[in-house]
Amino acid sequence: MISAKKWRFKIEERSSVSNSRVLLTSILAILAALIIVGIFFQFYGVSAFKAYRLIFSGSLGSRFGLAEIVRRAIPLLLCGVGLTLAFRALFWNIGAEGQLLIGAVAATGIALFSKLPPFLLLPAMFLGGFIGGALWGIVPAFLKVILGINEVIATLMMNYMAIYLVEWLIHGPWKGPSARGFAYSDPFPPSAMLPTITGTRIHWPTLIIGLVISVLIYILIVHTKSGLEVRVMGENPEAARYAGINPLKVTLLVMLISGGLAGLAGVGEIAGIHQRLLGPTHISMGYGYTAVIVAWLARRNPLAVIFTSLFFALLITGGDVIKVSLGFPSQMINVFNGAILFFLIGSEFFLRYRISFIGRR
Amino acid sequence: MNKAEDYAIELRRIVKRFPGVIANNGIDLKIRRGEIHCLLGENGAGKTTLMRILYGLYQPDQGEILVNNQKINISSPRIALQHHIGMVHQHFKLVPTLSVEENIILGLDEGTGPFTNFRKVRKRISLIANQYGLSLDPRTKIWQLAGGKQQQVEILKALYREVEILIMDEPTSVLTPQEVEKLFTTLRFLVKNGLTIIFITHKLDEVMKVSDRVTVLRKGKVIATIPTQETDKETLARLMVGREVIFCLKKNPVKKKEKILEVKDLHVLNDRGLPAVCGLSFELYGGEILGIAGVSGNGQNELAEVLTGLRKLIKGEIYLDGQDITHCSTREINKLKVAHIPAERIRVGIVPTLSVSENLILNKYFYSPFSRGEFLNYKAIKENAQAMISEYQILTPHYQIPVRILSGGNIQKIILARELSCDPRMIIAMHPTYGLDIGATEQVRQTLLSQREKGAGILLISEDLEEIISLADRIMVMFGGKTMGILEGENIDLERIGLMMAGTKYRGEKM
Amino acid sequence: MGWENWIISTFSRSLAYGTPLLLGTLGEIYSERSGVLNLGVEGMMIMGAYSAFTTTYMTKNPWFGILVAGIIGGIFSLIHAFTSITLKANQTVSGLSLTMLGLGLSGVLGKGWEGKPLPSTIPKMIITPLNSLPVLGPIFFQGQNLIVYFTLILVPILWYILFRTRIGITIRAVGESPATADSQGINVARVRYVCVFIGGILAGTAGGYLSVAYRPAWTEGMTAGMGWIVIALTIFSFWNPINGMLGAFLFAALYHLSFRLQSYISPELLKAMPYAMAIIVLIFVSRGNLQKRVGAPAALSLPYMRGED
Amino acid sequence: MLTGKKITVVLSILFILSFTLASMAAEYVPGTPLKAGFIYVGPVGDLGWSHAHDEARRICEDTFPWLETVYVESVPEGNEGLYIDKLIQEEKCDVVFTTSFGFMDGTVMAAQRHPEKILAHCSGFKRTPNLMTYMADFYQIYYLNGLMAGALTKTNKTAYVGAFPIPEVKRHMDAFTIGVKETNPEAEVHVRWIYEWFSPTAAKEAAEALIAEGCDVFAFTEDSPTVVQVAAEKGYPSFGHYSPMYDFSPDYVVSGQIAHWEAIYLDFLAKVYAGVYKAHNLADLDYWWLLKEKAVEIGAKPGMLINPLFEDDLKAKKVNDPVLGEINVYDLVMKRLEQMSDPSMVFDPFNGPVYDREGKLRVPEGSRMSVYELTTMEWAAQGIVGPWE
Repeated sequence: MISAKKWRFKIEERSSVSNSRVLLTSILAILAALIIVGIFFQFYGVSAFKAYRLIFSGSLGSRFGLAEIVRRAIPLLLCGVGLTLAFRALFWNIGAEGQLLIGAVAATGIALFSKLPPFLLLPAMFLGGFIGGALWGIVPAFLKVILGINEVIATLMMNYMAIYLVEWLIHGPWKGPSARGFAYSDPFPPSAMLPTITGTRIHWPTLIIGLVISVLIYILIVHTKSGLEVRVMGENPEAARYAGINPLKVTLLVMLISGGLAGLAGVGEIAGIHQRLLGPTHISMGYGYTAVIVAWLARRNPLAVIFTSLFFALLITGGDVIKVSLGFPSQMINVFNGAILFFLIGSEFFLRYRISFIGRR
Repeated sequence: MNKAEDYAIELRRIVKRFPGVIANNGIDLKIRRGEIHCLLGENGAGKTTLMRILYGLYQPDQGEILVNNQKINISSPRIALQHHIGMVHQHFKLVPTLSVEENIILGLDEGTGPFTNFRKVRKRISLIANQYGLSLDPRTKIWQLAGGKQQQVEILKALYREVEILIMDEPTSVLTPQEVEKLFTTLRFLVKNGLTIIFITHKLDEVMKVSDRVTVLRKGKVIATIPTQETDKETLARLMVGREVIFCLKKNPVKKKEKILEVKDLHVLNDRGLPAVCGLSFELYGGEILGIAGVSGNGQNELAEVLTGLRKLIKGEIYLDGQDITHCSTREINKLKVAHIPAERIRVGIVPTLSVSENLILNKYFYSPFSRGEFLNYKAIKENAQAMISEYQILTPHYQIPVRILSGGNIQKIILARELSCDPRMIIAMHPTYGLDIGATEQVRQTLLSQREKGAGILLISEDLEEIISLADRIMVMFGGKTMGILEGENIDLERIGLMMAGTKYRGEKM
Repeated sequence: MGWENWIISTFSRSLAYGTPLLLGTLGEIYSERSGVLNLGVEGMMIMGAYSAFTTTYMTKNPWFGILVAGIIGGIFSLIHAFTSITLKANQTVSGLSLTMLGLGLSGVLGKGWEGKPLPSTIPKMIITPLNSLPVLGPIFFQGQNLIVYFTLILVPILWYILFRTRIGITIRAVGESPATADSQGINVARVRYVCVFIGGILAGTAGGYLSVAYRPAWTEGMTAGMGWIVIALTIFSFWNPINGMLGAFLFAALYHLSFRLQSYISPELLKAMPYAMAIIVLIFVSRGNLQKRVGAPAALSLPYMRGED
Repeated sequence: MLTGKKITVVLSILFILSFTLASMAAEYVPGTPLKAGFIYVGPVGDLGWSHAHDEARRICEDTFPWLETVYVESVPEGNEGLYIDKLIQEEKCDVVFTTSFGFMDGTVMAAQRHPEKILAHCSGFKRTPNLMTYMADFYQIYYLNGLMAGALTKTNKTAYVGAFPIPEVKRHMDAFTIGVKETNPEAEVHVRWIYEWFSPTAAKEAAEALIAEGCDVFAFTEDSPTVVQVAAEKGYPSFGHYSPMYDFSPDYVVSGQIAHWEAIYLDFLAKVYAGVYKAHNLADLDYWWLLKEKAVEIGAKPGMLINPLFEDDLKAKKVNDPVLGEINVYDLVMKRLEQMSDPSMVFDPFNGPVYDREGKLRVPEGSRMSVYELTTMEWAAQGIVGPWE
């Protein structure tokens, strides 16, 4: 119990929070953010009404917009689902971006240099991408559990190491002869390309993997022994120790999956969209960071990630729409994300605490 | 003004409620200037809460505080310090990475703006230190100091702030006997120099040794305030415990059975890498309760942790039912039906946000029927929860409610239910009734006794001597990581235990 | 062209490029010393760069631009302070949002300012007769600007404040053990607000340096990840301004050398170095008493709530 | 059993069926109002590549009353397909220009998706019946800049800060070096790469590194005026890149390269409007436009071919040309400019014989490089010092 007397109101921790309150608060927070950004639109000389109408009609109202939302939601979904698991175990994985890139690198390596028969190529790429992302993810897991190193810093630093690894590969050893000197790898053979729904860039196998995995992760968290261990560790690490739960095992498992799923997202992007290795900012466009918000907004629920990843994909796509239709700068999407995030973390306070005004004692 | 009425502090009808508990229930207390006044009471009697109110850390729900006969409102420690009230907490309020001098001047305004004349500070520290026979290098970092030295820093800190009324919260709990002696000498120095000391303790010896007057608290109420010279330990013990119930516990004679636990020459280090248990050996039999008494910090925690696999030992052997478990993990020991009732039940015993039913299987979710293969069986988990809730009379609206909203007693019942429902061979119970109300305490004790009836070996670690005496069949006293001897049957008496807790070996046994 | 050329060019470039890194690092050290991890450095820096450029463009006074950059950086940091101190939100998420918001806002507001030449910039100074000193002259007294000197002077001052004054003791106590500080009557929230604010001012100033002194122009995203190097450097410095200076200038020197030695060393390797070094340093100090002596502030990124023990 | 292909087909049909928009896109009718879309890889404000294209777009819109344009900036590679679709389907564009090499594959695929629309890809080499390629190249200008740089260097070290070691930049470096060598056989061209198209910080430090090496004249390929500013701080002359950079340091910008993409855009759009180019006759259309087509211009800013401040220095330096005899550099530049601007292009920097820095003969006497050879150039000309990959 806390009382902040100066403010003349009382802040008490809530004992429990209902789901509907969470939903309501989140929606209110997003609305508040949209209003603030709307004022910003107005200030920028564009009617907020018009901008929002365009964002929603342009993305939801057309085949292309919808397809784009879905295809952007794929990496957000995969990364976000993995992050919910990591966050459940109180492991602040900010490294999905790097894990995604390493997944892409592994998939590229297999696509270009393995001599696998065509029908094995894509499965091998997914497997390799998962392993690559997982390896990149378990390094900070080891560092945290064994050496007590802050995982936020470690994963963040490893993102940059992944970025420069990709840069080095496309400028150096993997620079493709067919790229005419440009910094790209060679294009993948057709058997290493993911099929897409005609007329869109939705690489549906990755989408299906993402949807299935979000259900699987939900089951893992709620219905399995490992899931219980993850929750116990995340909610009370000391109790986990007393219950004989091995923190290394749980953290490694969590980061193996979280990193691996981000790696799968990388495979999807590289095999479904680009079909060759290219500059890191073109591969990912910050999906790994946006996925942090996606998982956060989903309140660490992997099923909710399906919706939150679609929501953010909608925002990104909507950002594209106003980029074309209103000539807005591309950085608008960051203003959106930042504002929404701030309102969400602000709203968290009102979920955790009950604030009641009191008079003078 | 009559000297007897020269009160430094006067507390009137102080009431403080915490969710589900009344910690202070209309307390009146008068502290004379220049005395050492002991606040005596068991854990949970409300001593610390009362002093935290006086030091401004808590606000009382009712009541008033007078300092030097003036009614004041102590809204924060800063205000308390302004009125020359200081407090040395049981857990030191020191910043480990800062040096002694930095800790001493932390938060202090000496009118020098942002700058500090360290030479002057050092000079003043050494002046004060010399005056009270303390010796400290002001530039040492706190983390390099032992517990007794850290306490000296705390006292210095208070003196540096020109405190006139010093509250000491269980100051001896972290000290060695030599350090305790030193502390008492220091306290006498302080009083001689005009300070007033309020000394919180639950140890009778200390009261007799150091105090001028003593106030006994029990369950948030003042039982009596007596000049120390006019009383004795037995009286105080009776006042403090005041427990009729306790001595009526029905206890069947021990049916000593097979040896369950054997500990040979155990050596364990504490968190700071210092020896905490040094060459401890003992045995525990089925159907008995072995009480482990001792001032806290004498290796009891480490012993419990080693026995449950939470801490690695450096030397020794541990056998459970003849099986070597010396290097087993927590999980492996758990599977050998060892129950563990941890001391800090909310911090380590439960997962507050998980449901009652999930908390009830934290030590057995990996068994059938609670899980099949990798999957949890929620039907079995629910049935288990319902059975436990009714068997242990856990008051909860629903088995899916997060545990955090339950009261302390019900949380302890959940832990008991979880730990004891597997027919344990051995139970390690640490302070199992600490902070519980009378009803819950009763239930916990009855439960332990019934486990004893069933033939489990119980290791009861408690600082509550009355509890140990009333429950245990044999009592081992730990001091400095070693055993001072084991008392049994007739030999058990409070005074003897007290002596052993202070480091005197029991002569009745060859040691 | 002998060894002097290498020393002079390396050191003088290291001063010029290391200054914004150092300013940011000094700020982040203060913020983290008080227990607040601010991952929004990149966002505060870019807001500083943007506001310094536009202010200078309109007022033709680069010093005013730098001042505004510091203020804007400070104001921006208060968003993070509010969410992480008052609302006790997760500092990681809040810091990331600050970076996103900064990049976004500056990118959107900065449209139309890109590609404009600045009418006046922070002048480079030649200090006679000191500039004729051998080696040292060309490094320190020729072609550097006032902000570089200001930053160099700031290092010992900030070190002194942190380790030798009451303010510093208070800050470190708040970052190590806020409960203790609180029990000594220190307003934990206020100390943290001030430290985060200092971090914001310095990060903003660093951004301003970039856009009106280092390379007088504004472009979207011009901080180009410098804020993240600052985060790495803060660890690398063991939260000590003096080490922060060494680290900032070391990395700046390496960055410059990466161009001079381009024929021999892969630039990606050198670019990845600050991040790899930060992790190595963390591994190095993670053991034993070293953690207490030079490790991260114990309460870093933990919101403080007054409670019961 | 469902195979992957079948699932693809089924999902695709379902997806398409779920929308009833059957906007059968019609081919452009010549003479009717025309809408053109532009897709840029970077922000338009960066003073470089994307900025130059956007300037050209504006000129087109001002020139043709029947033309409407729309653009998208900062499009990450791999997303061009989406934007092409958007521009065609929603903005109803008849012509779409994509302006980055990395957009090549996406543009080719989009061309196949929209066979009735006209697409144009800048700097690539893949064409289809409705996709043409175009490029306005600077190598001749760099050669002219090189002539002046050779004359102006006092240390015999000129500098070139390159973006990426790709054929386009290497070609420009080689041309620049050939120019430098022509007026100053002793001089070298020191090279540094920054591996970014746009990175003021990297450009600055690269330039500083070159200054430390003793270079005193600067050319570069990077989308900001950084190198110009750095050189000016030290009092060294430099050559602007892509946009007029005279204003950034009027005392030190000698000359530079200025792009006139509008030359290509105006020509192409006019011919589309006139019905010359349609969505089925572009397979062989490649605009490879140089000085003579006026797609590029030499100058410190438009109209200022050579900064007057440097005229005297250039006129003071004389060289002996086997054909032209003794001639001062100023006149030489003018002469070469005239030769290259001639419709028959009587002179080209890469006229044989050209040797690379290993001494290997790359262009034999009497021959000239083909467009293919130019666009795949990987060798370093004699006189280049520094890393090449």
